[in-house]
Amino acid sequence: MNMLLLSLILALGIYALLSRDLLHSVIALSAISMLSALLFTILRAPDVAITEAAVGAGVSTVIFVWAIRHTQRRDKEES
Amino acid sequence: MNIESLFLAPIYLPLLASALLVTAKAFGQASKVAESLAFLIGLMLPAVCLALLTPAVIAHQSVETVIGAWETNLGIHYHFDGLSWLLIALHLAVSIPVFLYSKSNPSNRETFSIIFFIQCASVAATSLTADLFNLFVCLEVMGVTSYVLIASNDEDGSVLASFTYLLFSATAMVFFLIGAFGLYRVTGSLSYALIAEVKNSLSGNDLIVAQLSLVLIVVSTLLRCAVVPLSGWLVGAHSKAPHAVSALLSGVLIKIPLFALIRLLLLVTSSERIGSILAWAGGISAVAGILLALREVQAKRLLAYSSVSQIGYVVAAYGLAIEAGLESERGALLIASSLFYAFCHAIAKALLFLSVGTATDALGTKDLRKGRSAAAYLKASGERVPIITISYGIALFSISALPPTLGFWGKNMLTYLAKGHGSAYLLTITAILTITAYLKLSVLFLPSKRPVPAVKTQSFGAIHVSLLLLSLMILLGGVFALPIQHFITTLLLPLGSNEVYSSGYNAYHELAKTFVTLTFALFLTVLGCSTYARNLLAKIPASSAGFSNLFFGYALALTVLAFQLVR
Amino acid sequence: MKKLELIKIVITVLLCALLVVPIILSNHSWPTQARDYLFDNARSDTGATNTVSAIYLGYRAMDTLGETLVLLVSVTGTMAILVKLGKEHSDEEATSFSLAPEKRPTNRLRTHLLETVASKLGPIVLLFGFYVMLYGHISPGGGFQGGVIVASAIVFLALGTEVKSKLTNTLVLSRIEALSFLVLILASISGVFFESGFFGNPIKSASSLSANFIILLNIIIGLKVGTSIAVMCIAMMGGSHDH
Amino acid sequence: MIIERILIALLFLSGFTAIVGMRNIIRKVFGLNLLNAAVVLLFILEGSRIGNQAPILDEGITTMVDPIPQALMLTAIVIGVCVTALSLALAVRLYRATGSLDIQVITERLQREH
Repeated sequence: MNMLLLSLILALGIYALLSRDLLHSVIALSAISMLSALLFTILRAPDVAITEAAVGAGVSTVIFVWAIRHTQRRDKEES
Repeated sequence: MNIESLFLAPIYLPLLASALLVTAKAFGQASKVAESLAFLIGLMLPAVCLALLTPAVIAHQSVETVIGAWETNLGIHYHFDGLSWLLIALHLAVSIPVFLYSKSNPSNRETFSIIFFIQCASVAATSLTADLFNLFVCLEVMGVTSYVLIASNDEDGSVLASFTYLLFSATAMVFFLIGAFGLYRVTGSLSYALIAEVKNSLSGNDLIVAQLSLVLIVVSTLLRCAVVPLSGWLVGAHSKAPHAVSALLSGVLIKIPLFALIRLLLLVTSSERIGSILAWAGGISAVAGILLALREVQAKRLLAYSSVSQIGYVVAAYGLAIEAGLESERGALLIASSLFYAFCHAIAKALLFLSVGTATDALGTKDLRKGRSAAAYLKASGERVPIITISYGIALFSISALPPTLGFWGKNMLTYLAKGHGSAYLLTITAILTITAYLKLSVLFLPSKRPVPAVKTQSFGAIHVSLLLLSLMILLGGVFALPIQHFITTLLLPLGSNEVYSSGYNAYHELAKTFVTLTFALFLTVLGCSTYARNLLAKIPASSAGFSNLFFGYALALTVLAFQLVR
Repeated sequence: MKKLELIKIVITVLLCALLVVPIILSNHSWPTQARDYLFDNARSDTGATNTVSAIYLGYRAMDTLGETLVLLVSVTGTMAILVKLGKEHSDEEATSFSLAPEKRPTNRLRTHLLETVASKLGPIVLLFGFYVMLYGHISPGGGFQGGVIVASAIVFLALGTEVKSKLTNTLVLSRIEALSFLVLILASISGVFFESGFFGNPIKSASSLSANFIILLNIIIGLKVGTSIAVMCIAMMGGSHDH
Repeated sequence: MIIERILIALLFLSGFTAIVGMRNIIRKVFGLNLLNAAVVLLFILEGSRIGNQAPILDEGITTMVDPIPQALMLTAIVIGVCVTALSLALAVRLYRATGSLDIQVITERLQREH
């Protein structure tokens, strides 16, 4: 179970870095936080799980979305 | 009031001051009264506490305490001794004049003061802590305050510099955490004493893991000190920040982490292997920094490069001291002279940043090719007595190691003690080049026949007070250099042994050497005006602070240290 | 030039991997001394049954103070940048989550559904946040986590209400923030005047085994964190320049 | 067990590669986020190996996991988010100044101004 979650986290992480659409990356990061929170619950760390869910999936997503809305959502082709 | 409450005062009093300012700001009452009250609580009271503690440190009292009075090793250990006393004193000596100076700049006043006081608290906490994770937290507080202060200039360049510094050091702090993980895993503890106790008895794979973790921690902390392969972030950050912030960052904040690290390095065996590497890194920083400063044409960038060069002196002596071992006479004297030089440079560099910053503001340009006769411009903007020019002169003497200033003693003593190691030659070359570089900077104050335009006048009261304070410290320090040196050596002795050493070195006996250095420097300056030399200087590649270069330097530093330790 | 850059990056990553991976892969068994000590003593030392809280606000409360400071400084810095950005671009187009009332009707994405749900959900989330805050010493949770939940409740209320209520007024929020920061510092200093010293429990007594100091710290930190994150989020959603 | 550690190491390295190699500054911040996540996962995962009960001293607790890494990671998570917030604010400010998120373009444009 741990291994499955960790592989999912790794896959989402790489997707977040490589996706062309930055908003997709933010959603992927948010999903990573949720999955980590799940993993922390399994690993008997409820305090960290609450923090990760509230801070990682909540606050940091808000900030990321704010930043992307004020810049550009897609990577321009490098010329 | 017991001694614990007294030496923790430099942490909680500035915090109280900043809390008062936050409250005053939120209720719209931010006034001069709140500001002065904060100044009293946050800077003057800690100075009083420090003065009260002087008898204790002279008596070699060294107190280990657990924050919150827990009767267990789980709590956070704080360690008070001569070293922490000196570091807090160093910070106060620079931050009081800097705070006075910053009163002349009314923009963003409230935010600046709040963050300034939090930074004061973090500096004190860093110099007292003896706990690995708490060191991480303190360094983060120090870092975050620096990023915000650098960006507070609100110029595009300073925002980029702040961003670069932030990303670089935040990444390094994650490596620090990995190091803390490794050490906690193999030793089961976070306080320095217990880590060292277990680590010194390790062997095999565990030892390798512990050494690698130690390397990660040491390099991530040294990043804040800008030793050569890790120095790329400094120039942008320190040259683009507001003048007061530059003075504080360049003067004090790059030295505190270096000396805070010594608590850990002293306890673990095999750290003397790091010493030699550090000494070489210091020597190379000194030469590389000053060479880059020579080709620079922006006033504040030149000063920032010179900071890299000067921190090289401190690191070289520090490395040699660790190599020799602090219980030996040579080691004890070297570490004292390293800290003494840190004092010299902190005060002189703060004075330089403040005076040159004010002068370039009056001139309206930072370019050394355009700016001339700064004194006349300053006079035009309302300065009656030319204190800024005079204090620039004093700072120039100190940083070029000319008598009778503090820097004269500091630099000569340091090079005298460093003799016998290869990096001493590098330091001697740097001494000559430093004078040349600062003569180049001095063209700002050369008189010229250009007419001076009328500028809007400003008040120089606060600026003058702060510059006079710093100049006074340099001059008095020059007069009482030997007692001060002896005082620092005595204070630092509990780190190693309990015997009292005295170097017996008198810099005035070697005045001839200073004279030769000065002659060489003047000769080089004359030579530097020729076109051939200019072309040669232009060939020195500009160091670019791109991320790949920064991290390449970081990886390089990690590898070299790891190779030394794991070998 | 580009090739050189690439080689540099590859070397950097490889060298760092070489140093970090052995630490991550190390097979040394995890130390148990700390856990065993806490198992026996955490309750009698601090009065908290949640050992994580006992460490976070008891044994290592100094770290928590540092963390609060980092939060304070970074929110201050972010707000300073936000205010300047807002000044430069005050005529920005209406955005779908904009909180400024005059911009709201222009946006079709914003429906009554959102406002109704958010305004009804807000108080419940607020209650939950305070629960997490107050019960941090015996169950998972604590000041910081509760604070973040309170912040999201305040944002819900701000999204939901047509008229500005006192709770979502950034001025009031920042006053609460400032006061709770002041109280936090005063609480940490108060030990100096008793025997326990800086950050010691000033109300410690031999007879009662209560977690009163931890509860107090939880409440203050929760209020501080909740209000400052709420202020930042409200500012980011475009409601900052109307007070 | 070893596979879990390898996965975390890979997560760490991919985050680090992004910080060093990617040119988009927001992606660099993504990388920093991944780096933090990897460290938090590592601490909690390894700290949970010595027990199988949550570290709350209720009745009937016998072998709990190590609470120290959990408390440390609470601090680390919060500090990570604070640094992320600040860096994103700076990134937005840089974008406003130069109209680009590419670090090289930003550097060039700002240098040209001087």
